[in-house]
Amino acid sequence: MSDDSRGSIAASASERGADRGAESGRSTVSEGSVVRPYGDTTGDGMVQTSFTLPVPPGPKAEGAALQLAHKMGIEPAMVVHSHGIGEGFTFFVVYGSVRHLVDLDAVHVEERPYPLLSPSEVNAAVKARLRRSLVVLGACIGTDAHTVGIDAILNLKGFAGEKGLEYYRELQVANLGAQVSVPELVHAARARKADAVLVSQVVTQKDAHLRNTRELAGAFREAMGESRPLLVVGGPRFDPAMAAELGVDKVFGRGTTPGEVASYLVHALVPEEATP
Amino acid sequence: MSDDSRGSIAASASERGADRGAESGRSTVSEGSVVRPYGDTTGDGMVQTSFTLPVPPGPKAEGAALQLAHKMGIEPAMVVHSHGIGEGFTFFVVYGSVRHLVDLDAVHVEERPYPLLSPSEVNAAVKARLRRSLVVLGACIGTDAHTVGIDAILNLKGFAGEKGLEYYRELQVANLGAQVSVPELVHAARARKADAVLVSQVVTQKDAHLRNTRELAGAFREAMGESRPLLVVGGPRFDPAMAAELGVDKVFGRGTTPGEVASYLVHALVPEEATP
Amino acid sequence: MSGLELDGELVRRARELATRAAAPVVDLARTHTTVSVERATLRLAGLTGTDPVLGDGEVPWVNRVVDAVQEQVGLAHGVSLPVWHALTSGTAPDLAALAEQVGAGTARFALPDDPEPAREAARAAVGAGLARIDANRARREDLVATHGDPPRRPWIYLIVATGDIYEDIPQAQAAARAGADVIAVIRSTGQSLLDYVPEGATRTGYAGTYATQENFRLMRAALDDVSAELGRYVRLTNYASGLCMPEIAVLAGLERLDMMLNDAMYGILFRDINPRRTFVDQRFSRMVHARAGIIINTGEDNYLTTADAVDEAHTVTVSQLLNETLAHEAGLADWQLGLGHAFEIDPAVPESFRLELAHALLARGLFPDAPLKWMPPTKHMTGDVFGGYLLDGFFNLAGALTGQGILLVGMMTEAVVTPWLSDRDLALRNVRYVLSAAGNLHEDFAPRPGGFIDRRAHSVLTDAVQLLERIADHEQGLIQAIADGTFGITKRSPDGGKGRDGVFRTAAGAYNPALELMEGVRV
Amino acid sequence: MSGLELDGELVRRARELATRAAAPVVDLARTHTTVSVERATLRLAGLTGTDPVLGDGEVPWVNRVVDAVQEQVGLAHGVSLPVWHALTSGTAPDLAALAEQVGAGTARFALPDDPEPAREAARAAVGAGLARIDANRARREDLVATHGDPPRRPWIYLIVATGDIYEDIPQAQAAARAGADVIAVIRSTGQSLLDYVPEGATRTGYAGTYATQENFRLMRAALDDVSAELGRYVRLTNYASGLCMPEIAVLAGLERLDMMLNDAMYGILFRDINPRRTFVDQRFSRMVHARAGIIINTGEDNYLTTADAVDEAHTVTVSQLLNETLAHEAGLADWQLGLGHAFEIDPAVPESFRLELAHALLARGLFPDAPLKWMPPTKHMTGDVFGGYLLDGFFNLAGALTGQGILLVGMMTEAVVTPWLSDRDLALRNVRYVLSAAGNLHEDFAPRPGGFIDRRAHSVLTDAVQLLERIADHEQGLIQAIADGTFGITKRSPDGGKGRDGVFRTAAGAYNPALELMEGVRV
Ligand code: B12
Ligand code: B12
Ligand SMILES: Cc1ncc(COP(=O)(O)O)c(C=O)c1O
Ligand SMILES: Cc1ncc(COP(=O)(O)O)c(C=O)c1O
Repeated sequence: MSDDSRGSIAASASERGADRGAESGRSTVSEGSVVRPYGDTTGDGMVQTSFTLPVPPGPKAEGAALQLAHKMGIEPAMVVHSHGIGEGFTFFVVYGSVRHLVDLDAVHVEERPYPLLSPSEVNAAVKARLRRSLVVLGACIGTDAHTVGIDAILNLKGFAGEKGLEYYRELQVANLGAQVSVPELVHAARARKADAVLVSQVVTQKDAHLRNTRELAGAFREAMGESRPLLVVGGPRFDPAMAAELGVDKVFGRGTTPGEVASYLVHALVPEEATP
Repeated sequence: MSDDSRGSIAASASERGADRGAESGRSTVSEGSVVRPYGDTTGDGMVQTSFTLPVPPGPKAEGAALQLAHKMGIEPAMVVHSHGIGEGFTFFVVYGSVRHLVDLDAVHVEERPYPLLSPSEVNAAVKARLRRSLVVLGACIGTDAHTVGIDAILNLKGFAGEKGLEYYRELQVANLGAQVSVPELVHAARARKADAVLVSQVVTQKDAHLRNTRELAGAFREAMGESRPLLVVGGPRFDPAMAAELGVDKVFGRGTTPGEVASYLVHALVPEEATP
Repeated sequence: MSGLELDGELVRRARELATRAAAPVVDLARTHTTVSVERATLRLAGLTGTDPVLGDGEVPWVNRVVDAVQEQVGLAHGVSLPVWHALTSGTAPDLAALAEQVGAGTARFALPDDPEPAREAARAAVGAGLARIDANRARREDLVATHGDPPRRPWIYLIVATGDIYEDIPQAQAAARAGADVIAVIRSTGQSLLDYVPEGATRTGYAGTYATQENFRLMRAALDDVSAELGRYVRLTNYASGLCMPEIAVLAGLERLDMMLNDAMYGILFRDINPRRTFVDQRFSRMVHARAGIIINTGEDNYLTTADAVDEAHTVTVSQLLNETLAHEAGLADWQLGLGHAFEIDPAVPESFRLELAHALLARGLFPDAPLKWMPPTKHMTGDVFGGYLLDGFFNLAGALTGQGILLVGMMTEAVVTPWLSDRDLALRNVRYVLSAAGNLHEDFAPRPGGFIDRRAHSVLTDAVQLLERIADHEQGLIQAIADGTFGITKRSPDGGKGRDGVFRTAAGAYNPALELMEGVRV
Repeated sequence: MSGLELDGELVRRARELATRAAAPVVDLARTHTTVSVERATLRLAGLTGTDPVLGDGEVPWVNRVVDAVQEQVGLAHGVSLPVWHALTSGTAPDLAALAEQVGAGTARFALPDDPEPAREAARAAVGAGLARIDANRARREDLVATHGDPPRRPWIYLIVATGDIYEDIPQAQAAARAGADVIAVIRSTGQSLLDYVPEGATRTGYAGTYATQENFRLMRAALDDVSAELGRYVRLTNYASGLCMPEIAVLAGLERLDMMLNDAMYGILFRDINPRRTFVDQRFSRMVHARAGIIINTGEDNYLTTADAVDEAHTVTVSQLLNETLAHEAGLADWQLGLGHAFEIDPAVPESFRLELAHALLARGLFPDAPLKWMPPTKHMTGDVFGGYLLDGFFNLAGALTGQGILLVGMMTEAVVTPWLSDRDLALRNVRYVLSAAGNLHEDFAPRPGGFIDRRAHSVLTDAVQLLERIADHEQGLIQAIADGTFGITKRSPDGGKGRDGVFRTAAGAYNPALELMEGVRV
């Protein structure tokens, strides 16, 4: 039941835009960069989907489910299961083949533009090239009380076998815990002369994490302008491609490891050349 | 684990056509005939989907999965799980909100254009208005050996608490069983002067059921032209709306009951007025 | 199921140690009051509504009055003497009017020289509130008698969490029709840190719906309707823990809620609320629950989301014993103790299912008369909803095999979203299948004495006793243990956390009519 | 698991009745031959390939030769005497050349006056084929010794069914890497009704891939590679049942398949193949499997797809006993008997899971040394893939609790499509979780003597014995029972069904070198 996937993705602007409509034809073999979903035969395009519609069960509901499936590009679509939930709702399971082609060339993976460093390499880099320890501040903002994520990054214990940032000799880490208000955080960052502020957001209902992150970015811009610390946010439901949109320097998604974060900090905050 | 849904649906021609692309805006409440999928709030448009792409796991694969999700109209889409299968394949679970609106008015439910009759009503109708018993022939054609479905319709035992057609006094039923070739079936229909031929198709891989049904229709047309018996096919993966396309008179889908079939036979074969 | 043979001596010792470890907490609670305890007292006396002029009109009158008293005379004697002194000395016809004066800034509070008249009046006013709570308890008993209890144990407990009471209601009713015996309305993420209770019907919560008296009323009424429809009394649950534990407990009693999440430590550990504040508040709130005939649910399950379920299994046992002794002290009976534990072992751990059975049987054996609250997997749920659905099925099976009392239904989307309507429905189908197909498997389930399960249960109990010894030996007992990060590997100092300035040591002559009436002795 | 105490007397009686009920079948098989038996004999002698001119070149030489012999001299004496008489009398240098003559229509067949030379030559030729089968068996034993067997029981058995051998291969390898111990390649829907075995690598099957010698070879080679990679010998399964049972058995032996679906009745009941044809064919094919050290899988599970799993449970037991006695008669050892049964009770039936346990334990108790084949739910799987995934999890648990030998992995899409790559992967994750988390739960599983499970098992066994009595009392025994629709509520008359004109009563002096060599006695 483990979730193997890692790393940061960016779907290209074009895909993020509106559906380009149906691709004509069916590529029976997935040559080179164009592929289709795989059921049991190359190119069959098979997918599974489930959803609930606010309509009572019956032929009309099934027709509505088929309509939605077709709009999603599933053609032909089979409603293989449906059952009513309470009055007025019907749950569906639909199988079928999607018309869409997946163009791998259009997928712009933000290749990590910095090397993965070991703790000792991180320490060495900071010591040699920054000539002082790096001040890192961590917190969960708003009413989010989920600290396990930020703790996994900061605490000695760490995550996925990697020690957390507190383990790094040259990093001066303070973990403010959960439910820290943005003003408190700005104040603390100023007081401690933080080089980087790490913020975790786990609750995403009604896009709380996006709103809170924008608020964070705004507050720091206002309070400190150019001299603001590096802003890093993370959480399981963030799309790492959204950093710019959100006004922060970097976004980490699910499965992030402390090493990735430390390496990024060095890349972003430690000059290439030793500071004279 | 039971599957409550029944009856026959037809998605209107327009939906069967290509995706009309993204509907603009998001109807926060589903007023009247336009609805959206329901997660936990009216209008949230939430759906779940899963599929496999023929690419090794990693950021690129996740980007590809997002691209497909967007093409399906899921926006924003979250890749909430992924894991590699063997080399070269990755399985994904994606959650998100679909842009599409479902227009219930565009769903044309083929309302059953005939009344549901009880066995005694069926018998009475046949006796009174046809003045002879109705000859029904059943079989599974091709290499399909799934007889449980046709048996459920024909055998005394029946299905879902309803007795099968053999129970109807005025119906003369012969069940030829499975793996009957189309020529054999045509020959038997001629020999027995069948009024209706009922055919079951359960195996659908590579659309075998559609191909076999077309072959069936073609053979009867050729052999008997206008005088061919009523052609009725059924099976769990048939879309009841496809009768015309397939060249048969009627298609029954999953969950069909014997009573529905008997009632249809009366409607289609027994004159409104008693034959003089 | 044939339970385990626990070492009776070890069990006796464990309880004795727990009582010693909790003593400093009881002592603290008996000698202090809090703003929330005092506000709760005014609520019992019938003061409702908010000050329309202040802020956006969200500040309740009870807050305004208590703050005013605190400013003018302090809270060392509680609010009751100054408030009812003002009323008996005729400055205002009634509480509402007095509150208006507070709003207008004209109210003046003082301690009476002769406390008797104020005491009497206060006792009468608060008594009316308690009478309503008693009536609700009786009403519940009637309804259970009419509609009946769930047909079997465990009771099926389901959560709704849309943030909008008007979405919650149909979802709760659908869940009840689909088989839920208990509905819990989760609160908006921030509420437990609010130092006041919001008012009215609300539609804007995050990942949960605000706990307000009106929301309580609306949901209870909706569930009374389905109860009648289904011929089965459907219970309603909400959350007490937080800065307003005592007040929410009162509102729950006034609106006939049936269960409340109420843990002596949750707010401290998971909400960083000041320990003293929580200890004082939890005692008052539990006395109200005891009176209201409400079943409490404790929160040990939460520890296993931050700590490892195998390594820290014994901390759950220790916490259950502490919650038990504190609950008894507050007057709760065993049948009211929904002690928490959870199916949170990493499914990749070999024998994980049998380890869960061992832990669940241990709790069952230690608390034979408590309706244990059995929590589903959450930490190790992932976006693989298929694997999650399977894991929830095995959680349900463990519940049936080990005779749990309240089964909190797990959701396949645990790692993804707050539950969808369909998640809840699928989850109930899961429970129904497991209970109907294998619900009686416990008849064939016989962990061998000295076998894997028996040995594991015994070693967890032994670890628990050793930990309790260390805690009891410290003169600050539990308070120190929390500072040391014993539970959920979270450290909380007695002087830290939110709401600490709302705690007051009570002076000689302090008076709280609610405590008096509930304890039957004068405090 | 602590098994059940079965009534030893009842068990003895059941076996004795089964042997009596099967006697008429054995008798029939010993006194008849079939076109497929004769073709299989020629295949053992090394005749391969197809006639390029006939049809699209799909007709194998073995069919051409057997048909020619039948035309010219009939098959009452088998093909071997006429064929090797032709060879020994020098009309053709070898079998292949003789086949060419048949193709050209120039071959002339006759029965020799002195059969000895022909017999000798035939014996030598067929002996070479059997030698290759023996070598394969030895090779398998070596490979198992090198790579090792699966680490535990049950063995995990997985199906591939794309229709295209080149899609099957990567899927089979992926499945093996993901934990499958046994790979079964399902056949194209129509194959079992073909009265010949297709040739070459094929890519065009429906809902399955054609069973051909070349497909066997390709897949076995691919699995040998993964076996080496994984350090675990991965077994390969295919299907014998059908009109070509004997030939496919021979090809399986020649290409070192490890298991074969081979049921004495499946073809009759579910493919409407003539009973006599099947009974003769199954005996020959099973003798070949016995020689090849192949484990057979019987098909009782199929009955429960047409008949109710509770009402007809005893027919499964009866069929298992009949398959056992017929298998023993053909020379198969207990370790080669993968007797079939299945988890097919409607999940809506109360106690369904415990009923399954009772049935599974009965089979386990009756056949302690057989590697029972445990089939997953299919009939009651629906499009609700979540519910299906859960049900498969409980099926896996039942397999572990009752010590099944071969666990056929269930697919959540059973009611939807032939398995997808991802279905298979998710299914294996399901199995891995259940076996790792609860695989040893059988230690704590102790159905009470006289309890629900024990009583159910006993009543099924009693019903089985009563049914066997009725069957054994009829002089046609099993043959009559099938005509009466005893199994899978499907009636099949001895004179009906496909391939009946391929059956021949053997005359005095009939000769089949394969039977002679395999039985060690002259037939
Ligand atoms: C543990 C947990 C809790 C614990 C939290 C204890 C604690 N001190 O953290 C408790 C029991 C207290 C809790 C309470 C609640 N929870 Co909670 N909880 C979870 C749970 C089970 C696991 C989360 C977790 O610990 N994951 C493990 C960590 C290691 O993973 P992670 O957070 O993703 O972090 C990794 C990456 O995201 C990244 N990362 C994360 N943050 C950061 C920050 C930086 C700077 C960087 C670089 C990287 C990074 O790195 C980490 C390591 O890889 C999830 C369900 C689930 N299985 O995900 C629900 C879940 C998160 N909770 C949820 C909810 C709603 C709540 C409540 C609000 C419910 C309620 N109303 O009562 C309450 C209140 C809490 C609050 N106000 O926030 C929802 C959120 C729904 C949503 N998407 O909006 C979830 C998803 C459950 C659900 N389906 O409802 N919860
Ligand atoms: C039972 C069964 C078998 C039995 C069949 C026994 C028999 N005599 O029928 C056995 C074990 C023999 C079998 C074998 C195979 N099966 Co099968 N089998 C099933 C199973 C489990 C149940 C089907 C069933 O009985 N449903 C119950 C009946 C009542 O429902 P129904 O058929 O839908 O019929 C209803 C309606 O559709 C309608 N209806 C159906 N026909 C008609 C006809 C008319 C005229 C009308 C009006 C209505 C009507 O009315 C019925 C009542 O409501 C399904 C999986 C599943 N759970 O669906 C697989 C399944 C159908 N089998 C499958 C396959 C591939 C096979 C094999 C080919 C596998 C193999 N290669 O070995 C073999 C070979 C059989 C063959 N050549 O066809 C696949 C088909 C995949 C696909 N969609 O193409 C399925 C879906 C399993 C799977 N996922 O792989 N199978
Ligand atoms: C005992 C207890 N109280 C309260 C809560 C919820 O608290 P909050 O509303 O602060 O999220 C929980 C959540 O799991 C709990 O276990
Ligand atoms: C014993 C046995 N033989 C053969 C088969 C498959 O036969 P066919 O290839 O005719 O579908 C099965 C299928 O379940 C079986 O159980």
